[in-house]
Amino acid sequence: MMRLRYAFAAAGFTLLLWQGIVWITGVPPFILPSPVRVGQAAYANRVLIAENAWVTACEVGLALIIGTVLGAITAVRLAASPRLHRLLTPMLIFTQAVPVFALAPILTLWFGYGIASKVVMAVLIIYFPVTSAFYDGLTRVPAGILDMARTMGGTERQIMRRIKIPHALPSLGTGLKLAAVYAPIGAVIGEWVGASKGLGYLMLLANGRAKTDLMFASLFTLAIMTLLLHVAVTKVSDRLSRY
Amino acid sequence: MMRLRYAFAAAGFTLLLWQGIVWITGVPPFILPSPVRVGQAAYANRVLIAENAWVTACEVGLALIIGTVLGAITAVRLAASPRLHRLLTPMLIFTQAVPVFALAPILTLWFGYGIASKVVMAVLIIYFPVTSAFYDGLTRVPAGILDMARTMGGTERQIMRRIKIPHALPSLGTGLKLAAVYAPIGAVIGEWVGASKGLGYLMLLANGRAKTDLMFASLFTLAIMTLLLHVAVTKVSDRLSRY
Amino acid sequence: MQAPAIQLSGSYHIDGTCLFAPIDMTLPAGEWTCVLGRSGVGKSTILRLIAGVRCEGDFQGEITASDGLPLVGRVSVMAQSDLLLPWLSVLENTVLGARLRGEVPDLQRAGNLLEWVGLARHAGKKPDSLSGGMRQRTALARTLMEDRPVVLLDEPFSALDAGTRADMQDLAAGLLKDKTVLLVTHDPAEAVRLGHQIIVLTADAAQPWTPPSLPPIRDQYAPETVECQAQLLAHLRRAQ
Amino acid sequence: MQAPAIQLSGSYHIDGTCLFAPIDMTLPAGEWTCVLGRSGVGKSTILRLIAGVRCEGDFQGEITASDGLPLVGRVSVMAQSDLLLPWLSVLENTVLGARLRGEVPDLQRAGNLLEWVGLARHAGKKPDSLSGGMRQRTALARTLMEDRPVVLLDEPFSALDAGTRADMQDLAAGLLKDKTVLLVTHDPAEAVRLGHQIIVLTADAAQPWTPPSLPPIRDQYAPETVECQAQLLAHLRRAQ
Amino acid sequence: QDQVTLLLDWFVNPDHGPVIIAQEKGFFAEQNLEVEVIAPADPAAPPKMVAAGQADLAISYQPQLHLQIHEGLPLQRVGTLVATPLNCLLVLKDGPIATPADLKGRKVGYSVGGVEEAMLGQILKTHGLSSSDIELINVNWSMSPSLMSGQVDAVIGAFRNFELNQMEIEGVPGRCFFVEEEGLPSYDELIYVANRDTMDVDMIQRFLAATEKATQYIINHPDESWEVFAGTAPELNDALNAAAWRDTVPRFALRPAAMDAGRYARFETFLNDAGLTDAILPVGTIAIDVTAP
Ligand SMILES: Nc1ncnc2c1ncn2[C@@H]1O[C@H](COP(=O)(O)OP(=O)(O)OP(=O)(O)O)[C@@H](O)[C@H]1O
Ligand SMILES: Nc1ncnc2c1ncn2[C@@H]1O[C@H](COP(=O)(O)OP(=O)(O)OP(=O)(O)O)[C@@H](O)[C@H]1O
Ligand SMILES: [Mg+2]
Ligand SMILES: [Mg+2]
Repeated sequence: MMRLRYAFAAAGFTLLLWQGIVWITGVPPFILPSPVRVGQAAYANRVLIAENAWVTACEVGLALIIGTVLGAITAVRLAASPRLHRLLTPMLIFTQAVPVFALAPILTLWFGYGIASKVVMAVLIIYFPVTSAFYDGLTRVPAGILDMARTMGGTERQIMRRIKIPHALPSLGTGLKLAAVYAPIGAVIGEWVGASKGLGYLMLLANGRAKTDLMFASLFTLAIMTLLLHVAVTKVSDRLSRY
Repeated sequence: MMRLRYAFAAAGFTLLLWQGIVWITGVPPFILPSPVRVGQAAYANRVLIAENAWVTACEVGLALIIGTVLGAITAVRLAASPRLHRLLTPMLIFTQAVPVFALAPILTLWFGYGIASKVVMAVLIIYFPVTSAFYDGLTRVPAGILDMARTMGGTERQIMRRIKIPHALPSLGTGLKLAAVYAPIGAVIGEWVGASKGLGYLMLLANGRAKTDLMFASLFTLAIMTLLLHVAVTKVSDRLSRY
Repeated sequence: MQAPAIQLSGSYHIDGTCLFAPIDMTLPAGEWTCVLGRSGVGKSTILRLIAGVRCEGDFQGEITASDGLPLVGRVSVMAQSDLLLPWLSVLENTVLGARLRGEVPDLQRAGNLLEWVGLARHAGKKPDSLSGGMRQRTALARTLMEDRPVVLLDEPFSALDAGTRADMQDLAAGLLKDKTVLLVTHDPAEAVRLGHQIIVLTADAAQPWTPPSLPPIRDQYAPETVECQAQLLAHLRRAQ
Repeated sequence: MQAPAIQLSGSYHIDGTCLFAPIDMTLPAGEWTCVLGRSGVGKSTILRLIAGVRCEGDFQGEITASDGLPLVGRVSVMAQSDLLLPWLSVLENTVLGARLRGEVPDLQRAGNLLEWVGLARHAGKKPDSLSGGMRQRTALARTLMEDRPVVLLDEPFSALDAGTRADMQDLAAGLLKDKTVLLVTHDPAEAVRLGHQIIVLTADAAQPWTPPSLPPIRDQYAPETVECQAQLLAHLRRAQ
Repeated sequence: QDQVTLLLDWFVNPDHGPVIIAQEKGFFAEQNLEVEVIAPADPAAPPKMVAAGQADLAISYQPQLHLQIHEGLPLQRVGTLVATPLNCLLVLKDGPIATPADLKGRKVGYSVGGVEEAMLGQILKTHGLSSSDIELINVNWSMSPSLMSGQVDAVIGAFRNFELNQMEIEGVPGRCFFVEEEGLPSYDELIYVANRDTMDVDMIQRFLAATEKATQYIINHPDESWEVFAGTAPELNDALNAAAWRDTVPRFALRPAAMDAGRYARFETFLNDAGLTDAILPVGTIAIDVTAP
C-alpha cells in the first residue's frame, strides 16, 4: 500500500514536471502536449483507451509468465553446464542484438497477426534480462557451500535445486523487475509491427492522425500499467529475497 | 581469448542453424535470406557496412560510458536515500515505460539530428538496467556489516564508498552486461529516428527496399559488434566480481 | 576521554517469549567485565544492546553511562562473526574504521597492531586466503584500532590456539587498560585470567562470580586462580 | 561399512612458499585423532585435503585409505565456518545431505539429533535468528546426520560454553564410535579428553603426543589427564 | 549561401529524384542554397519537426497534411513533388482478388494509421462494401512481405511505382487498384510543407526553382539522370531502384510551385465526409502558391 501511495505521488510529480517542461521550454503541443490536454484526450477517449489497454495488459501478462519461465529454465540450464553456457551465451546475445523490429516480418510470418506474435515479441525482450540476472546469481554461490555440498555427495541436480536456485532468487528478482518494465514495451512494439488492437496500435493511429494528445494519453496509460506491474513484481521479488 | 573462440564457435553455429531454418521451413528469401546470400551481400557491400558500422560503434561507445556513469550515480543516490528511492523509482519506471520511439520527436527537437540524439537514445535504454541492477546490489549489504560500520561512526558517504559500492560491484556487472547488449539497439533505434549514417540507417534503407540480404548483413554486423562488446564487458565485470 | 561505567537493567523479549527476565548488571568504569553463560542465553544480545545496534527483540529497561552522556560514538565492538570485508586486504580491513569516518588512518599504528597479532606477513592478503584464526585476529586488530573508551568483545579468541590466545589476551589487556571492557567468553580460564568482574548470565539473573583477589592479568597457574576456575566451571556445569 | 585408517604424507606449497614440509600422519581406523597447532599452520588445509576439496595451494604427496579404496563419498566434514544455508530452517539444514543426494531424509533421526544438541525448540528457526553457538550446533547436527565412516571436524565446539561443549563432546564421541575421526581443536583439554591419538602440527612435522593411557572419553579431572593436559599446553606454548 | 534543412518523408529513394538531382547537378547552389537532406524512419515526424522549427522544409503527404492542420500544426503546402497519387490497393496478381469487391471477409493490411482506412473505406463503398466487411491489420512497414507471404490478402498504402516492382523482382507479381480510379478524389502524393508562421518565401521560391529545373532535366534525360541518382550512394544503385525510377519519372510535378486549389478543396471535403475532420478549412490555410505576389 505504501508503495502504491508513492507510485501515485510519483505519477503526480511526473505530471507537474511535465507541465513545467511544457511551460518552460514552450515545446509546441503537437510535439509534447501539456498534461491537461492529454487528460482531456484521455477522458474523451476513455472507452477506446480502456479497451486497447486491456488487450495490451493480457499480452503483457502472458509474456511475463512465459518469459520468466523460459528465462529461468535457460539460466538454470546454462548454470548447470559451463560448456553449454560458453556456447549458448553468444548465441543468446546474437538473438538479443537483433532489434526485434527487424525480426518482425519473420515473427508475424510464423505467429500471424494475432496475440501470439505480440506475446512472442515481449517474451523475446524480457527473456534476456531474466536469464542474465538469474544466471549471474546461480553462479555466485560461495565456494565453501558448494564444496560442502559435493563432499555430502550431492547430485548436481539437487545442488541446483536446493542451493543454487534459492541462493539466486534475489538475482532473479532483479531480472524480474527489469522484465516488468520491458514487457509492456515489447508488447507495444509487437503491436506496432502488426495489430488492430492494443495500446501500441492506438499510439500509431494517433501518431498517423497527428493526434499527439491521444498518443500521449495512450503512452501515459502504458506507463501507469508498467508502474503497477513493477510494484507488483517488486513485492514478489522482495519476498524472494527475504530469507 | 577462450571467450572469443567460443564467440566465434557460436557465430558459426548460429549460421548453421539459420541455414537449417531456411532449408527446413522454406521461408522465402524476402523474409529470411539464407546465410550464403547474406554473406554475398555483406561482401559486396563491405565498405558501406564498415563505414556505417564505425559510426554506430562510436555512438555505442559514448552511450555506454555516459549511461553507465549516469546509471551508477543514480543508483548510489537512490540507495543513499530511501525516500528519494521511493519517490524517484516510479518516475524512473515512468520514463522507461515510454517506448523511446515515442519520445523520438522530442529528443530530436532537443538534440537535433546529429550523433547526440542517437547517444541520448542509447543512454536512455541502458540507463535503467544499470541503475536497477546496481541499486539492488547496493541495498543487499548484510545487516551485520552495516551495523558494524555504524558503530564505528562511519559517515553515510564513506559507508557508501567503502562498503556498499564495493559490495554491489558484481551486481553492477550484471547491469553492465545487459547494457552492453542493449546499447547497440539503442543506437540503432536512434538512427531509425533520423540519420544519414549508421547501421540502423542502413537497415532501414535495406528493409524498405526489400534488400533483405543487405538488411541481414547489417544485422549480422550489429550482432557481432554486440557480441564483442559483451565479451569485453563480461571481462570487466568478472574483474569487478572477483575479490 | 575518561571511560564511563555502564549500567544495564531490564528484560528482553523476542517473538513473545522472554529471553531474560529483569536483570541488572554494571560494567565498572575502566575495568574488564567477563560474561559467561549457556549458548543462546543472550550474551551477544546484551552486547548488541549496549552497542546500540538494531535487535530483533524488544528490550524493556535502560542502559546508561555513569557520566550521563549517550554511548553513541564511544563504543567499539568486535562481533561474534568476523565481518571482514572480502574485497579489502588485512591492512585495509584493519583501518576500516578511520576510513569510514573519513579520517586519515594511522598506518603506523595499524602496522604495529598487525605485527602484534602476528599478521605482519599477511597484511596484503585478502580475507579469503586467511585461516579461521587469522581472520579472527584481523577482526581483533580492527577493533583495537578504534580508540574508544568502551570496548565490547564477543568471544574474540574462540578460534585461536592456546598459545596465540594467551598472547592476544595479553595484547588486548595491555591496549585496553583503563577502558570499560565487556568480554563475552566461553572459557572460564579466560574469564578468571582477565576479569575484574565475572558475571554468569542465566535467564533469570546476571549473577556476579567473585574473581580471585589479585588484579588481572592473573597467573593462570597460581593456586587461587586454578581454584577459582575449577569452581566456576563446576558452577557453570551445575547451572545447566 | 568398516572405517578405514587414513595415511597422509607429503608437503604443501601455497603461492610459492612452503606451508608444511614433508609430514607424515596416520589416522588410525575407528579412532579419534586430535590435531592441535598454531593458528595458520595448516590444520584446516589438511582437513580439506583429506576431504578432497579444492585447495588453493599445491599438495605434493599422497593420501590413502587402508582399504585401498578412494575416500570420495566416505567422508563427512564439518568446516570451520558453519556454512548454514540462510533460507533453510534448522531442521532443513540438518537434513541437507540427504536432500542433496536425492534421498528421503530420516526426519526421526534429525529430530533426535536436534533434541540431543539442544535445538529441538528451535528446529523451525532460520539460521539468522540463532546465536553463534546455536549455529555451530546446527552444523554439528548436520555433520552427525551423515553416516560416513570418516568424519572430519574443524573446531566443532569453539563457539560453545563449557557445559554445552562437554555435552556435545559426549554426544559426538558416542555417535562417532568406531569411525575414523579427525578433530581439529585449539583446546588441549578437549584433545586430551577425546583423542586416541594426539598430533601437534608444526611447519616441519606432524608430531604425535602421547595421550593418557586410559581410553577416551577420559575423566577431565583424573590426575593423569590433568597432568597430560598441562604438559601438552606447556609444549604448545614452547612450540611458538 | 543560405542554409536549408529538408526532411525527407522516408530514406532516399527515387521519389526524391528532383531533390537529389538538384543537389548533384548544383541547381541548389545556383540558387545560392545549401541544402541538408535528412531521412527519418517515421513519416509522421518530419512535418512535426518543421512545425516545431527544427527544419525549414519537409516532404510529406497531402492527405496527412489536412489532418495535421486540423490538429493545429502550423503547416502549409508550398510545393509539389509528385503530382498524382502513388498509393494503391495492392493484391497478388494471381490471387483471388480480381476486384476490390472480392475483399469481403478478407484481411487488408495498411501501414501508417490515419487516412488509409478512410481511403479503403471509400474504395469499399465504391464496390458496395463497408469497412466492417473486412479485417484491417496494421502491418507497418512490411507491406509487400506480408502480402507475398499470404499474411494478408491486400494492402492499402503501397506505392505503385515501388511495391509493384519489388514484387516483380521477388517473383511474386502484384496488381494495383489505383485509388483515384476507385472513387477517391485525386491528390498530390508527395508535397513540400513549410511552417506557416516562419517560412522564408524567397528561399522557398528559389528551392522550388531548383527542383523545377531538376525535374526538367530528369524528363529530358531520364537515363543520365538515373546515372546521377544511382551514383550518389552505392546503396541506391540496384535493379529495384532502376525500375522504380522509370515508373516515377512521369509522375514528378513539372511545375512544383504550381497550385491547384480544387484538389485541396476536394480532398478536404472528402476527409470531412469520411468523418476524419469536424470542419472544412479554406484552401488558403492548407496550401499556398509561394510565387503569388
Ligand atoms: N584460499 C586460500 N588462498 C591462499 N592462501 C590460503 C587460503 N586458505 C588458506 N590459506 C593459507 O594457508 C595457511 C593455512 O591455513 P589453514 O586454514 O589451514 O590454517 P589453520 O591451521 O586451520 O589455522 P586456524 O587455526 O587459524 O584455523 C594460512 O597461512 C593461510 O594464509
Ligand atoms: N535476529 C534474531 N531473530 C530472532 N531471534 C534471535 C535473533 N538473534 C538472536 N536471537 C535469539 O536470541 C537468543 C539469544 O541469542 P544470543 O546471540 O544473544 O545468544 P548468546 O548468548 O550470544 O549465545 P552464543 O554463546 O551461542 O553466541 C537466541 O535464542 C536466539 O535464538
Ligand atoms: Mg553469542
Ligand atoms: Mg582452521
